[in-house]
Amino acid sequence: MSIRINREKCTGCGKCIEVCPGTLLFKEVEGSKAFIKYPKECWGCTSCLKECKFEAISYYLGADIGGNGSIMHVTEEGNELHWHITDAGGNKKIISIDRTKANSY
Amino acid sequence: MSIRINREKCTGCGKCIEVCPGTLLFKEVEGSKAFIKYPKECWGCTSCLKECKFEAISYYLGADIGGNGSIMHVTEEGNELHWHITDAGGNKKIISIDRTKANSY
Amino acid sequence: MDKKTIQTDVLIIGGGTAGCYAAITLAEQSDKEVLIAEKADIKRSGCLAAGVNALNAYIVSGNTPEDYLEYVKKDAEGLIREDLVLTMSERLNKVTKHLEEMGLVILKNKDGEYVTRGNRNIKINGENIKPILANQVYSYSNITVFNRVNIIDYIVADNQIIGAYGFHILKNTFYTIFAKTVICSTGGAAGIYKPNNPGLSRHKMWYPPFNTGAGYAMGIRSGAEMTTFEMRFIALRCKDTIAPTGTIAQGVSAPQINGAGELYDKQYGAPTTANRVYSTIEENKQGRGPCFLKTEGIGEKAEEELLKAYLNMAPAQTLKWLERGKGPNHENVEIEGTEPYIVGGHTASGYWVDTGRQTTIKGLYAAGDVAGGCPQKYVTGSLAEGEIAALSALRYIEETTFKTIYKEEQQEYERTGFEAVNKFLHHPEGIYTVFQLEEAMQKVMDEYAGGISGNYGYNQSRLVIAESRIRELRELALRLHAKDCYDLMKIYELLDRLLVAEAVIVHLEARKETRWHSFQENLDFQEKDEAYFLYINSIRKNERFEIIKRAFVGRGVVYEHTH
Amino acid sequence: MDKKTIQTDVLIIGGGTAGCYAAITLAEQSDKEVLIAEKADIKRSGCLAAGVNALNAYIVSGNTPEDYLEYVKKDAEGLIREDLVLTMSERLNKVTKHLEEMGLVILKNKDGEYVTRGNRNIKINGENIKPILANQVYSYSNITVFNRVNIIDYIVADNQIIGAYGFHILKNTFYTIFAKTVICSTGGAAGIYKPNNPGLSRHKMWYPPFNTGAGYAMGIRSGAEMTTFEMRFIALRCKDTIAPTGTIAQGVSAPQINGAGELYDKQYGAPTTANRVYSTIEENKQGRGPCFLKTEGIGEKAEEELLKAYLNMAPAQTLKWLERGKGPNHENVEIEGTEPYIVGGHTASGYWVDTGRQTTIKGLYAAGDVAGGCPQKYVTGSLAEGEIAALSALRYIEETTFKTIYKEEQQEYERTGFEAVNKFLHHPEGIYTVFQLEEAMQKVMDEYAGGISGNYGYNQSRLVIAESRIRELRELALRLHAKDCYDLMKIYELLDRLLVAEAVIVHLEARKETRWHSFQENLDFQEKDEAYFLYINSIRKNERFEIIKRAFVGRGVVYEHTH
Ligand SMILES: Cc1cc2c(cc1C)N(S(=O)(=O)O)[C@H]1C(=O)NC(=O)N=C1N2C[C@H](O)[C@H](O)[C@H](O)COP(=O)(O)OP(=O)(O)OC[C@H]1O[C@@H](n2cnc3c(N)ncnc32)[C@H](O)[C@@H]1O
Ligand SMILES: Cc1cc2c(cc1C)N(S(=O)(=O)O)[C@H]1C(=O)NC(=O)N=C1N2C[C@H](O)[C@H](O)[C@H](O)COP(=O)(O)OP(=O)(O)OC[C@H]1O[C@@H](n2cnc3c(N)ncnc32)[C@H](O)[C@@H]1O
Ligand SMILES: Nc1ncnc2c1ncn2[C@@H]1O[C@H](COP(=O)(O)O)[C@@H](O)[C@H]1O
Ligand SMILES: Nc1ncnc2c1ncn2[C@@H]1O[C@H](COP(=O)(O)O)[C@@H](O)[C@H]1O
Ligand SMILES: Nc1ncnc2c1ncn2[C@@H]1O[C@H](COP(=O)(O)O)[C@@H](O)[C@H]1O
Ligand code: SF4
Ligand code: SF4
Ligand code: SF4
Ligand code: SF4
Ligand code: NA
Repeated sequence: MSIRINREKCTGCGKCIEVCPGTLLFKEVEGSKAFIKYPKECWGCTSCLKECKFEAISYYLGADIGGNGSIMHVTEEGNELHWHITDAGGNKKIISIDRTKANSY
Repeated sequence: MSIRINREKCTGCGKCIEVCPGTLLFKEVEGSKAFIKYPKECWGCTSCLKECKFEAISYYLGADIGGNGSIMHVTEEGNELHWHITDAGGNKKIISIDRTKANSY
Repeated sequence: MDKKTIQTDVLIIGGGTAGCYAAITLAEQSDKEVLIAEKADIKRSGCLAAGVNALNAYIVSGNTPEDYLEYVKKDAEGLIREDLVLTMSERLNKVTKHLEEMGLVILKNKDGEYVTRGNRNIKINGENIKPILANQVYSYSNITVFNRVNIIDYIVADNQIIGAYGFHILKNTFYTIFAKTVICSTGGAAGIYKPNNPGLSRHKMWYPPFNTGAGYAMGIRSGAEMTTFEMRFIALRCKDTIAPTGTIAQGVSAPQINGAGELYDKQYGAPTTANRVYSTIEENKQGRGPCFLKTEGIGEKAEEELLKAYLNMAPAQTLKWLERGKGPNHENVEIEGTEPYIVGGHTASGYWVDTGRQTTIKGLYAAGDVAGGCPQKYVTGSLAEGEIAALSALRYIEETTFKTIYKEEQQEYERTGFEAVNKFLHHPEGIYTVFQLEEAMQKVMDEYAGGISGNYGYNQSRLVIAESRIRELRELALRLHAKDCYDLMKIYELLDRLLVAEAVIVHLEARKETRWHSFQENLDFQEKDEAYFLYINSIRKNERFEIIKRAFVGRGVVYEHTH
Repeated sequence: MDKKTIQTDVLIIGGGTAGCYAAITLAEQSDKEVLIAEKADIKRSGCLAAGVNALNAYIVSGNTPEDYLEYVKKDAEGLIREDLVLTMSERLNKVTKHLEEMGLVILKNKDGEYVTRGNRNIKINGENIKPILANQVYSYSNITVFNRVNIIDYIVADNQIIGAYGFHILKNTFYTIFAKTVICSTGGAAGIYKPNNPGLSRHKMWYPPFNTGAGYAMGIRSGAEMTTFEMRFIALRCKDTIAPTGTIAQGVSAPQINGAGELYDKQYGAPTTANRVYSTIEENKQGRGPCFLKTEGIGEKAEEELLKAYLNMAPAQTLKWLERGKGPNHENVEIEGTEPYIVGGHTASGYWVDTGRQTTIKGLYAAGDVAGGCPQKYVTGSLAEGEIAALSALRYIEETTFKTIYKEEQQEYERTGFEAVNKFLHHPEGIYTVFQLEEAMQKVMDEYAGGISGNYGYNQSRLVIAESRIRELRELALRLHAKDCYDLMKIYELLDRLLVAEAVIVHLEARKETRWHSFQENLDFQEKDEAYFLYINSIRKNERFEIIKRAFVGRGVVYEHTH
C-alpha cells in the first residue's frame, strides 16, 4: 500500500476509481466514499492522486522502502502540478511542475 | 498461518487458547468459537492441535513452503498420539506415536 | 454472469503504448472497425501510467537507423532479429513527431532541435504521455474502447485467429469477441519472480505489476511459437523505490561507484545494459557493496531538476529524497538490480514474429513488449511496432477471404469459452488463496530459477526443482475459487504467470552457455559459446514446451514464417 | 488499565526451560516465594513448545565435562567462557536424571544405559517435555505462575535490581513487581533478520518467533554489560520447514551433498557447526547447489522412524515428506541456512555474567539462551544454568541486607512504569503498523547487516546504513499506537528487537576479523586475527553502545565482576 484516502475529504466523485491501472479502488457502497480494496496490489503510480480534485488521496512510502512518516498529495492549477509534501513533524514543502515544460534530464 | 479451526467442530472449550505460545487464539465473542486472530504470527508448533479434544484444529503447510493441499490433525488415545493426514485428493493416512517410547533417532 | 458476443474487424488486446498507437494507425489509414479491449482504463494503463522520463529510442541528427541497430546488437551480444530492429528503427523519428503533434512536450534548443540525453535519448515531459495517447484514440469514431475488459484467451481455428474471450472485471459480463484479425499488445510480465520488496511494498516494482504476461500465455496456450524467454530483463534501479536510473546516469553523468567509492563498471567487460547490473552484483558479492550512482556535488540546481524529473515518472524517488532529508547533491543514490522481468521491449522475449509482426498464428500480430526478437524498443519502438502491426493487419484483412462462422459454431465457442471461467466461480473455497499461490510461485522462481536471492544465477539441478514445483502450483491454481470477476482476473493472472514461468525455465535450461550476464547466468556453463549464437524458441504441445533452435536472421531480409 | 503491585522474593522472568528449572530448584532448596512471570503459558511456551528431538548436551560414558568443554571450545574457535561452560557441563547428567524422574522418556539399551546419538546426544521422546516441566512447577506450593504476563523492563536502583514492570496481555492489568532478586530466562531473539519465508509462513522459523530478545533489551536499557552479540547463530535446517537437521545427520548418518551429489563439507576447514552452514552457502555461491542431506536409500524402516521423530519436534517436516509423496528414503532432504538468530544457548550472545550467572546488575541473574559466553548449552545446559542461577540467587538473598522501599518511592516507581506504556495507548494512529515496522527492520538487517540475502556477509559501508535506519525505525516505533495490551506487547517486542539489532550491528562492527564463518563474516576482514581473541562486550550509555574488549576467561577460575 502506498496511498491513503481521507474519508472526510472524499466526495465520492469516482474519478480515481476510473483510472486505477490495477482496478484496486472501489466505493464502499453505491454513492459513498472511495477506498482501496487491495492495498498490497498498489503500484504507487499516483494516477489516482492526480485525478482527485479534493486532495483526498495521499501517497507515502512503506517503511520497508524507507518511508519515514511523510505524505504527499498533488493539486492542479492551470498548467501546473503542485506536489505537496508533509513530513512526520508536520513541515510542508511544495514542488511545482509546469506541464508545458520538458524535464532538464 | 498454518492452522485452520473448524467452526462446526469447535465447542468453545478454550483449551487451545490457553496454550498458544503466541497468544494468537481468541474467542469470537464470549462463549463462542475459537479463531486465530493473527494468522501470520502462527509458529506452527501444533500445541493447539494437541489440546483440542474435538478435532477442530488442523494444520497445513503454506504453499510458499511446499504445501500441496494436505491437512493434518491429531487425536489422543491412552499413551498414543494419532496424527491424521488427509491429502488434497482426500486420501487419508495415520501415523501413531507411543508417548512412552523414545525416538529411534 | 451475463454473456455478450461482439464482432469487429480488428481486435486490439491491451490499450497501452503499442495498442493505442496501432488503433490510431488503423483509424487514420482505414475505416475498419477497431475494438480495444483493455483490462484497466487506457487513460492510465500499462507502462506509461506514472509517466516516463525520456524517449530512449530516437535517431539523433548525424545518426542512422543502422547505427541504432548496431547499438542494440552490441548491447545484446549480437543476438537480435536484425530485420525487426531495423524496421523499428526506421520509424522512430516519425512516431516521435506524431507524438509531439498529439501534445507531448519535447525539449528543444534555440534552433528548434530536440535536445539529446546521451546518444539516443531525447528529453520530454512524460508525465501525461498516456492521457495524450488516450485522447487521440478517443478522437476517432471507428475506435471503440472497452475499458476494464480482461482478455483471457484467443479463439483459434486451424491455426488462424478468429477472436478472443474476456470478461468485464466490474460488470460481471463474459465476452466472446470475433474479429478478422487481432493485435496483441498486452506488454510483458512482472511478478514472475519474487520482487525486491516482497512485503507491504511488493508492488513497488519497476515494471507494471498489472502486466502479467497474459499475451505470452494466451499465445503459448494456442500453440504460438515464442522466442528468447531466457533473456530476462533485470533493471538497475534506485534502491527501494525501484525508480529508473538512466535519468541520473545520463542526465547528470553520474558513474557507478562501490561502497569504497571506487568506479567499478569498467572492470566487467563492455558497458552493456546487462553488465551494468552484473558488475553491481559482483561488487556486492565481493563484499564491496553497496553500490551507488555518484551524485554528490552535482549542485543544488541539478538536484532540484532531478526532484522534478522524478515526479514526472517515479514520484516515489522524489519522496525518498525528501524522507532522507538529503537529495542527490548531498548523498549518492544507492542502486540495486530488480527481480527478473520478461519484457520484449527492453530485452527480446516474446512472440516469434515475421518482419511484419505476424505471429505464427495466422492473423495474430504482436507489438510492443509482448513481441520478441527486438530489444530496446522502449516507448517509441513500441509505437513503431504498433504501426507496423496495424499496417500488416490491414493488408491481411484485404488479402484474406474469411470463412463465415455459423450460428451453431458460434454458440459452441461461446459455451466452451464461458465454461472455462465459470468453473472457478463454482469451485469450493480451498486452503490457499490466489495471493498465496502467487507468492509461492515467486519464491520458487527466485530460489530455483535465478532470482535476486541467488544473484540471478541458475543451474540444471535447480531448474528441475523449479519446473516440477511450478507445475504443482498450476494444479493448485486450477482448483482456486473465485467469488467475483476480480478474483477471476487474479486467477488468470496467476495461471498466465505460471505458464510464463515454465517457459522461462525451459528456455533457461536450453541455453547451455552464459550469453548475457545476470539476464541469463547459467552456472553450469559460465562462458559464452558461439554454438549458441541462435535463437531459443519454443512451442507448447501436450502440456509440454518443445524447444526449437532457429538460425540468426539478418537485416535486409523479410522474414516469413514457413508453416 | 488496572494497576497492581506485587511483592515476591524471587522473580523469574520467562517460564521456559531455564526459568522453570530455576523455579523448581528454588522450590526444592528453599521456602522462598517464587513468582514466574511468563508472556505465554508455561505448558507450551518457548523453545520446547513443539517438542525437541534429543538432549544434545550429555556426558556419555567414558567422557568427562572437560571433554564437553573441549568440544564446545573447538567448535567456537576457542572463544568461550571456560568457567561457564565447565560449570554447566558438570551438571548436565544430573539435570538429565532429574528430567527423567519427572517423566521424560529416554531411550535405554538392554543394560539400562542411555542410548547415544553421536558423541554427546541422547535419544528421547521430547514431544511433551514442556508439559512435564510445567507439571513439576505446579507441584510446588511456593511457586506462583503468572501466565500471559509480559515483562517489559527492570526496576533498578543504584545498579541493583529491585523488580520489574509488566502487563497481562489479556486482562488489561499493569504490574509493578518488587523482588529481592530476579532471574532473567527469557530466551534469545528471533525475528531480528528477515526470515527464510517472509510471506505467509514468515513465522515458520526454527527459533520461537515469540522469543523476541526482551531479556537482552531490558538488560541493555538498564545498563547491563552484554557479550558476543556478533556471534549470531545460523542454523542449517531442512529447506522451507526450517526443521532441525541433526536428527537426520546424526540419526541416519546422512552426509551433506551438493546438487551434483558430491560430498563437500570436508573442503571448508574443520567441520564445526558454523562451517556446516558456511560450506553449504559457498557451494550455492559457486553454483553447485542446492545442497542436501543424503538420505536416499536409508531404508523404509528408517524413513518411518524419521517421520515419527519429526512429529515429536517439528511436525511440518513430516507433513512435507507426505506432501512430496516421497520420504527421506526416496528423496534427499534439501537444506538451507536460516536467518541469523541471537541465542546464547547455541552460540554465545547475551548477558556478561560471573561464574554464578550474576549479571553486572546486582541481584539480577541470567540463565539459558539469554545468558552469554556459554554456547551449546541446549536443553540440559539451560536447565543446568537455571540451577546455578537459582542457587546463586538464594545465596544473594541470604547475604544481602535489602533496603526498604517506602510507600512514596513505591508509588513513584508505579507511576513512571505505567506512564511508559500508557503513552502508546494514547498516541494517534499513524501511517505505519507495528508489523510494517517489524518487516522494515528485518529488511534492513537482512540487506545491511549480513542476512540471508547477502550470504551473511557484511562490511562497514553497510553497517553504517543499517545503524542509521534502525535508529530511524525506533523513532517511528516510539510513535506507534496500541489499542490493547496485545498491541502493546507487539510494540515492546519491536522496540526490543530494534535495540538488539543495534547491539548486533555495533558488535559486528567491532570485530575486525572473521572469527566464525557465516555467523560473523566480516567482508572487510575475511581472515581470523588472533588480536581478536577476546570478547566483544558492550554497555549502552546515553543511547549509544560503548564497546568493551575483555580478555579470555579460562576454566578453573571463578570469574567475578569487578565493579
Ligand atoms: C514500466 C516502465 C517502462 C519504461 C520506463 C519506465 C517504466 C516504469 N522508462 S525507462 O525506465 O525504461 O527509462 C521509459 C522511458 O523513460 N523512456 C522510454 O522510451 N521507455 C521507457 N519504458 C519502456 C516503455 O514504456 C515500454 O517499453 C512501452 O511502453 C511498452 O509498451 P506496450 O508493449 O504497449 O506495453 P504497455 O504496458 O504500454 O501496454 C500494455 C497494455 O495491455 C493491457 N493489458 C495487459 N493484459 C491485458 C489483458 N489480459 N487484457 C486486456 N488488457 C491487458 C495493460 O493494462 C496495458 O494497458
Ligand atoms: C527452538 C528450538 C530449540 C532447540 C531445538 C529445536 C528448536 C525448535 N532442538 S535442536 O534443533 O537444537 O536440536 C533441541 C534439541 O533437540 N535438543 C536440545 O538439547 N536442544 C534443543 N534446542 C535448544 C534448546 O531448546 C534451548 O537452548 C533451550 O530450551 C533454551 O531454554 P531457555 O533459555 O529457557 O529459553 P525458552 O524458550 O525455553 O524460555 C524462554 C521463555 O521466556 C518467555 N518470555 C520471553 N520473553 C518474555 C517476557 N518479556 N516476559 C515474560 N516471558 C517472556 C518465553 O515465552 C519462554 O517461555
Ligand atoms: N549508466 C548508464 N550509462 C549510459 N546510459 C545509461 C545508463 N543507465 C541507463 N542508461 C540509458 O538510459 C536509458 C534509460 O535507462 P533506465 O532509466 O535505466 O531504464 C536507456 O537508454 C539506457 O540505455
Ligand atoms: N551434520 C552433522 N554432523 C554431526 N552432528 C551434527 C550434524 N548436524 C547436527 N549435528 C548435531 O546434532 C545436534 C542437533 O543439531 P541440530 O538439529 O542441527 O540443531 C547438535 O548436537 C549438533 O552438533
Ligand atoms: N559440531 C559438531 N557436532 C557434532 N558432530 C560434528 C560436529 N562437527 C562435526 N561433526 C561430525 O560428526 C562426526 C562425529 O563427530 P564427533 O561428535 O566430534 O565425534 C564427525 O565425524 C564430524 O564429521
Ligand atoms: S497509486 Fe496507482 S495503483 Fe495505487 S491505487 Fe492509485 S491509481 Fe491504483
Ligand atoms: S477522486 Fe477523490 S473525491 Fe473522487 S472518489 Fe476518488 S478520492 Fe473521492
Ligand atoms: S500452532 Fe502453535 S502458534 Fe500456531 S496457533 Fe497453534 S498453538 Fe498458536
Ligand atoms: S480446543 Fe478445540 S474445541 Fe476447544 S476452543 Fe479450541 S478449537 Fe474449540
Ligand atoms: Na545472495
